[in-house]
Amino acid sequence: MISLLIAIPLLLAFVSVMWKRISKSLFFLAAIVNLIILLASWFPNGVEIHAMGNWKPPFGINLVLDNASFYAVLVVNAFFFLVSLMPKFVESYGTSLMLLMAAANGFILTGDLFNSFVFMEIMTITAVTIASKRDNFYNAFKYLILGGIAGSIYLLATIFAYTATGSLNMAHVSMAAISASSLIAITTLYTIGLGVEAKLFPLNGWVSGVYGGNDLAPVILGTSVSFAALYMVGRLFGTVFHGNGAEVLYTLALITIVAGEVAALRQQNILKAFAYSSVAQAGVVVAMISKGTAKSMGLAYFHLTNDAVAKFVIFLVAGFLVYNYKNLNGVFKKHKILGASFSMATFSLIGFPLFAGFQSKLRMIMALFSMKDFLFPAVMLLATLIEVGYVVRWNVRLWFEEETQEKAETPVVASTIALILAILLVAVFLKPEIFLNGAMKMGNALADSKDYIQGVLSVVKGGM
Amino acid sequence: MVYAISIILIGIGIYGLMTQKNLFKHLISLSIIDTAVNIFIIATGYVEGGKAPIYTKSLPNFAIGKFVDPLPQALVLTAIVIGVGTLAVGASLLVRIREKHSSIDVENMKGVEE
Amino acid sequence: MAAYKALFNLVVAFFLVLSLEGIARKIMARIQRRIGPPWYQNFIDLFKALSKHPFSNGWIFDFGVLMALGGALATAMIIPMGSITWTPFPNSDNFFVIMYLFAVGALGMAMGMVGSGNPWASIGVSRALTQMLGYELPYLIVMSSVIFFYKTASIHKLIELQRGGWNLLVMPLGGIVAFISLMGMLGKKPFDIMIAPAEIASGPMVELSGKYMGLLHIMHVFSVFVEISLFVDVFLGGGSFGWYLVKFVVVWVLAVMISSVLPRFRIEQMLKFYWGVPLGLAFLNALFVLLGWTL
Amino acid sequence: MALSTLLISLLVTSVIIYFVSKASWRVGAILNFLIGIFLISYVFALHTGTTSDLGTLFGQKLQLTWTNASFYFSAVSLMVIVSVMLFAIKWLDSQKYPAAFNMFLLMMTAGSLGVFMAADLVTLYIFWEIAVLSSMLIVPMGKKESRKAAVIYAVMSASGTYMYLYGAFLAFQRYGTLNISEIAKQMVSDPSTGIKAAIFLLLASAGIAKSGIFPLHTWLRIAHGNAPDAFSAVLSGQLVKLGSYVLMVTVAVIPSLRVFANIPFYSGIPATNYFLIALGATSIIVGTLMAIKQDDMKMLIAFSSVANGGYILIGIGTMDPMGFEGGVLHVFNHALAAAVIFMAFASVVYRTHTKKISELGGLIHKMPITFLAYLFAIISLAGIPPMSGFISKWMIYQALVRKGMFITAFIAFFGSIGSFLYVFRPLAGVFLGQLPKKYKDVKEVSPVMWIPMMILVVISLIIGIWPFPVLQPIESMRADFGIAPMVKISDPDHWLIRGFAGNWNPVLVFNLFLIGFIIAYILYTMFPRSKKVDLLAPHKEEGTPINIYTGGEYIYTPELYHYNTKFYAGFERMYEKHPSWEKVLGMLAKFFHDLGEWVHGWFFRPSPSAYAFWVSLTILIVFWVRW
Repeated sequence: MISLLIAIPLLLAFVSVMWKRISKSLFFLAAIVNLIILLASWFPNGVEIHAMGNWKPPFGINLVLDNASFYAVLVVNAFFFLVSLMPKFVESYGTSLMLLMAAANGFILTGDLFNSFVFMEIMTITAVTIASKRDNFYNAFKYLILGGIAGSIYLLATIFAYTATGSLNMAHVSMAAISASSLIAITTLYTIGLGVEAKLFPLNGWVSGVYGGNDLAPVILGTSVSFAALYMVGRLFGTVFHGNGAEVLYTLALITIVAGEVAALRQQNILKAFAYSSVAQAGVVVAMISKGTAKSMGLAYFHLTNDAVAKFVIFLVAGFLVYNYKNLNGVFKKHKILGASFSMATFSLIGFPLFAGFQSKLRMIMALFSMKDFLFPAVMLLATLIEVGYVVRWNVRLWFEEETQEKAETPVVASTIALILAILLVAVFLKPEIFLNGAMKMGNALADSKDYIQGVLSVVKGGM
Repeated sequence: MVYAISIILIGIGIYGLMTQKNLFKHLISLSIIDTAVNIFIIATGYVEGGKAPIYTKSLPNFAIGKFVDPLPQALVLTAIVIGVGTLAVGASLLVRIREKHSSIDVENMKGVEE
Repeated sequence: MAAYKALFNLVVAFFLVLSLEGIARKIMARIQRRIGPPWYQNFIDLFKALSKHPFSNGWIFDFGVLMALGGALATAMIIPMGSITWTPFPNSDNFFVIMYLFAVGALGMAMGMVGSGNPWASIGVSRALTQMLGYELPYLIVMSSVIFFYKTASIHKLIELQRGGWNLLVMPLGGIVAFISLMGMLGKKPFDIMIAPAEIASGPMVELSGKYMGLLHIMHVFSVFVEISLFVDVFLGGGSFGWYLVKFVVVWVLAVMISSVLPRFRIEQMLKFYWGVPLGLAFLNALFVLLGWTL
Repeated sequence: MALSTLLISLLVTSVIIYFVSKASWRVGAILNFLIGIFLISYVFALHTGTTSDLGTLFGQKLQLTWTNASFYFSAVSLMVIVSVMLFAIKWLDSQKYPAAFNMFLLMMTAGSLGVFMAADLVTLYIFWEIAVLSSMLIVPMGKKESRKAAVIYAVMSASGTYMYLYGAFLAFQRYGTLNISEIAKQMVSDPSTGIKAAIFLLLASAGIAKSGIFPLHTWLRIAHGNAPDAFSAVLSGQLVKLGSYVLMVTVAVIPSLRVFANIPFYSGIPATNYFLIALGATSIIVGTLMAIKQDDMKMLIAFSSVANGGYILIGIGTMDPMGFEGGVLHVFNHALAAAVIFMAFASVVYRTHTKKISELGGLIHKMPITFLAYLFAIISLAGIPPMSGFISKWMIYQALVRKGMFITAFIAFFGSIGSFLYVFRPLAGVFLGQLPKKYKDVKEVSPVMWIPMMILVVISLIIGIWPFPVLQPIESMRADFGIAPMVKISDPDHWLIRGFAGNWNPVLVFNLFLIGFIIAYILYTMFPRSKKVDLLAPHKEEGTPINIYTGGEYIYTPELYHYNTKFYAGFERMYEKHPSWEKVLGMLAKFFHDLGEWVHGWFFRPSPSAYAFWVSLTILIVFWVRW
C-alpha cells in the first residue's frame, strides 16, 4: 500500500513528460491521491514493512512505515498538495515536482541505506531543476556541485557502514555492534553528507542563492525537502547510530543558529533574509535532535512543523511580492490579507504568544532546562532577539512606509491558502495537540531503536 | 593499494574543485570524485583470488570463498547511473549559464549579483 | 489660636524685614562711604509703588504674581520663630514641606514673569532656575544630614534639640555650607545674576510696574524672612523669641556686608562654584555625621 | 465573569473593533471608550483573591489571580488608557491608520491587564508579549522617523523580555514551579545566593528594559518622540508602568530583604537591591540632564519618564515601608502627569503640526485650557505641594534620609530640582512669550480632547489634597508583601501622613496656600486697577502700540522677541561633550551587523570552489576532533 506513495508520482511524472500541457493537473492528481492514501491509513500501530519483491528485510530493500515516517510523509505530502493547488505558480515544473515528491517519499520511507542515497541524489537533481526557475542557473549549478559532493560523501559513509556491518538494512546496521573507530568515520561522513541538505553551518552556502533566486524553490524546498532531510538526520542519529556523534551535530547546529540569524540581519533582499532564517531554524531543530531523548526529538519536529508552515506562508507572500513590485515599501497596504498572514507567520517565527511558534519555543526551552542544558536556551534566545530585529524591520517596512507604485492584482488562491495557514498557526497556539501528538509519536518512534529493529526483522508481510 | 588510488583521485577532484575557475572543470572534477568513490566501492568487495560471482558449469558447487562479493558491484551500477544524471543536469545548466552570463568562467561572469 | 500666631508671624515678618532692608541700604552706603537713605526708605518705596496705576500683561501675568505672593505667605505662616511657643502649626512644620511650598512661590513668579512676553524676563527666569539648581543641592545634602543626625525634620523639634549647643558648633561644616547657600537663596550680590540690572534690565522684574512691583516686593520680603529664619532655627537654635530676633539681625547684617563687597558671578562660574567646594564640604559633613564624628 | 474569559473576550473584541472602525473609525473609538468604562467598573467591582486558570503548559497550571497589587496597577493603567481613548475620539481624524490604532490599543489594554493579573511567570510573559506586540505595531504609525523607532523599541524590550524568560525557566528548573508566590517561598530557604541573585537580576531585566532604566533606556527617546502623539501618552503613562510592576514583583513579591539577608550591603539593603537602586539613580541623572537639553518637547518628557522610572525603582528598591509606598504612589502620580502632558502636546501638535519648542511660542493666548492642564500636570510632575506629585517624592526622600543613603538622596534632590528646569522649558518656550505669525489662527482643541486632560488634573489635585483613597490600597498591598506591616503610614482621621521625620498634613497645607492666595487677591484688588496690555498687538493691523518694552513701537516679527531655543544655554554648555549611551548600543547592534558581513563574506561566497573548500575543511576538523 505504501509503495504506491512513490509509484504514483513516478508514473505520472513519466506520463507528464509526454503531455506537457496537462503536467499541472497530473501533479495535482498525484498530490491528491497520495494525500488520500495517507489519510486513509492513519498512524500505523507498530511498524509496517513492505519488502520490495518479497525479499525478506535483511536481504532485500524494504519500505518501513512506523509512526515517525508516517508523520514525516504526511507533512511532506501536505505541502506538495498545497503547492499543487496553485497551478499558475507551478507553471511548467509539474514533472520535476512530481519526481521530487516521489524521491522525498522514498527517502523517508526506505529502510535501506543505499536506497536512501539513491533517493537523496534524485531529490538533489530535481531540486536543482526547480531551483533554476526564473533564470537562477548559476545558483542552481552551485547547488548541484555541493549536492554532488554531499552525495558522494553520503555514499562513502554507506559503504563504510556496509563493510563494518555486512548489511545495508538500517535495522540490521543499528543492531550490529560496530567498532568505535569505524563508527566515528561513519557518523562523521553522514553528518557531512546530510549536513548540506540539513543546511548545517559551513555547508549551507547554497541556501541563499537557491531560496533567494526564485519564488517556487523556497516554498517547496524550504518546507518539505528540508523536513525530509531533518527526518533522516533523526532516523540515522536517533535509531540507527543511537546518538553516537551527537556532540558534533550539537556544536555545528549552534554555530548554524547564530550564523544564520546574523547573516539574515544584514540581508536587504526579503527572500534571502528569510532563507537565512530557515537556516537558523534548521540549526535549532538539529541541535534539539542531537539531544537524543524521545521528548527532545518530538519537540524538535513539533517546532519544525510550525516553522515549516510559517515558512510556507512567508515564502509564498515574499515570492509574490519580489516578482510583482520593484520596491517593497508599504506594499501590504494594497494586499491586506497577504500582509496579515505574512505578519502572523513572521510573529509565529519569533514565538510571540497567540501564534504556534510560542508553544514550540517555550516547550523546547522548558525541556532543555529540565535536561540541565543552559547554553542552548541562551543561544536560542539570543537568536530570537536578532530575529525580532529583522522581522520587525521587515514588517514595519512592508506595512508602514509610503507606497509608490500602482497595485498588482492579488493572487486569490495564494492569499486564501496563506490566510488558512496563518489561522492554522493561531489554532495550534490554542490547541497545540494538532501537531504535538503526531510529533511526539514521531519522537518516540525515532528514539527507541529496539522497537524499530524488532518490527523490521521479525514481521514480514508480503508486498503487493 | 586500490584504496590509495581512490583516495588520491578524491584528492585530485577536490583540488580541481577548489582551484579551477572554469565551471565546466568543476563538473569534471565532480565526476572524478564520483568515479573515485565507485572504485572505492568495488575495492571493498574484492576477495583475494575470487572469481566473478556468476554461476557457471565450471563452478557448480556453492563455494563462498571463491566468489568476489557481488553486492558492491550492484551498488556501483546505480552509482554510475546517478553520476551520469548529475553530469547531464550540470551540463545543461552550464549551457544556460553561458547564455545568461555570457561566460562560464567564475571571474568574468557578468550579472552575478553577490 | 494657631491663626493668631500665623498672623503674628506675618506682621513680624513684614515689619522686621522691611526695616532690615532699610538698614541694609544704610550699611551698604556706609561701606561705600556715603550716607545712604533713612532706614524707613523701603516702606516709602513700597507704598508709593502700591499706589500707582500699573500695566498688566495678560491674565497669566496676574495669576503668576498672585500665586507667588500666596506661596510666600503660606510658607511664612508655617515658619516657627525661635521657640515652640511661636510655632503656629507644631505638627506640620516639616522641613521638606517648607522647601517645596516655597517652590510654589518661585514657580508662580517664574511663570508670571515669562508670561509678560518680554525676552529679558525669560532669560532672567532661566538663570534663576539654574541658580536654584546650584545652591539647592549642597543645602539639601546638609539639611538631610541634619535630619539624619537629629532623627527629626520638624523645625521646632530641631530648635528644642539645640538647647545644649548650637547646631552651627555641632556641625561647623554644615553651617558654613548652609550660609553660602543662604546667600544664593537671598539673591544677594555674588549670586544676583538673575536680576542683574546692568545686563538683563533686572531680569524677571523688567515688566513690573506699580502695584505688581509692590506685591512682588512683599513676596521678596516674606521669602527673605523664610530663608533666614530657616537658617537661624536650624543652625542657631535654642533660646527664646528675643534671642531669635537678635540672631536674625546678625545673620542678615553679615549677609549684607558680604554681598556689598563682592562682584557678580557669571552663570557657569556660579554653578561651578556651588558644585565645587560647598558640595564637597556638604558630602564631607554627611560623612562625619554618618561616622558620628560631630563635635 | 472569570478573569481569563474577560481577557480572551477583550482580545476577540479588539479584532471586531478593527472591522467596526474600518467602517467608521469614530464609532470604533467611541466603542473603545465604552469598553474602557466597562473595564474600570469591572476592576473596581472585583474583590481580591478571585483566581481563574488559563490552561496548562508542560504540566504547569497557568493561573490568573486578582491581588491588591493588580487592582492598584490596573486602576492606574485604565485611568490613563480610558482618558486617551476619550482623547482619541477627536484626535484620530488627523491619523492615517485609525482602525489599526483602535484595535491595537484595546489589545494592549488586554495585555497589560493580563500582566497585572498573572500569578505565574509564563502567563505574565504571554500577556507581556501581547502588550509589547500591539504597542510595537502602533509606534510606526507616526512620521518617517517612527519606523526605526519601532524596530529599536521592539529589540530593546525583546532583549529585556528574553532575559526575563531565561530567568523564569532557571527558577522553574531549580524550584520545579512557575507560580510566583511558591518561587518566593522556596527562594527564601535556598542556600546558594549565586543562583538566587542570577534569577533576581534576570527577572528584573524585563522591568529595567520596559520602564527605561539606565542601560536600556535609549528606546524611550525615539519611541516616545516619534510615536503617534496620543499613543506616547499611553506609552509613557501606562506601558512604562508594566516595567515598574515587574520590578516590584522581583523586589517585593520575592521578599528580597529576607532572600538576600546574608549579603547586606548598606544600612540593611542587600547588594542586589542596591545595584538596582544604583541603576535607578543613574537613570535619574541621565534622564534629567538629557531632558534639560532637548528641543523636541515629546523627547523631553520621554527623558523625564526615564528619570521618574528611576524614582519609582529607588522608592521600591529601598524596601523601606515609607520608600516602598512612595515609589508605588509615584507610579500613580507619574502616570497621570505624563499622560496629561503628552495629551497637551498632542493637542499642540494637532493644531500646529510641529513638535519643536524653538518653533512654537505664546500658545496661551490661543489654547488657554491646554495650557492650564499642562501647568497643573507639570506642578505634579515637578513634585510641588498642592498636587499629588509632591507626596510620593516626599516619602522617597524620607526613606532615603532615614537610611542615610546620602549619595542617592543627592541624586534624588538633583532629579527633583532638575525637573523644575526641564518642565519649565516647554512652559516658557511653547505656551508663554510671543505668538509666532504662522500660528495666528490656531484655535483651542475641541472639548472631547481637553475634558480627559482636565479630569486627570482634577483627580491628581484631589489626591494631592486628600491622598488617603490612593494610600489605602497601597498600604494593603504593602501589608501583602510583608514590608513592616505594623507601621501605619496613612492616618486619615488626623489628616496626617506619618513620616519617619515629621508628618505631612495635606489638607492644612492646601488651606494655608489658599489663605495666602486670598490675602494676595485682597491686596491685588485694594490697589488701583491695571490697564491691559494687548500682547497680540503684532497680529492686529500695523501700528497698534504694544507699549511695553518696545516703547510703543509695533513688533513686526514676534518670533524674534521670544527666547525659547537653548533655554538653559549656560547649564547645557557645561555638559556638552557628554558620552552618549545611545551610540554604545548602536555600536552593539552594528557589531552583530558586521558579524553578519564577515560570516557572509567568508562562508557564503559566490564561487562554488569555496563550498568545496569548506566541506573538506569540516571533514578534516570533525575527524581530528573525534579521533
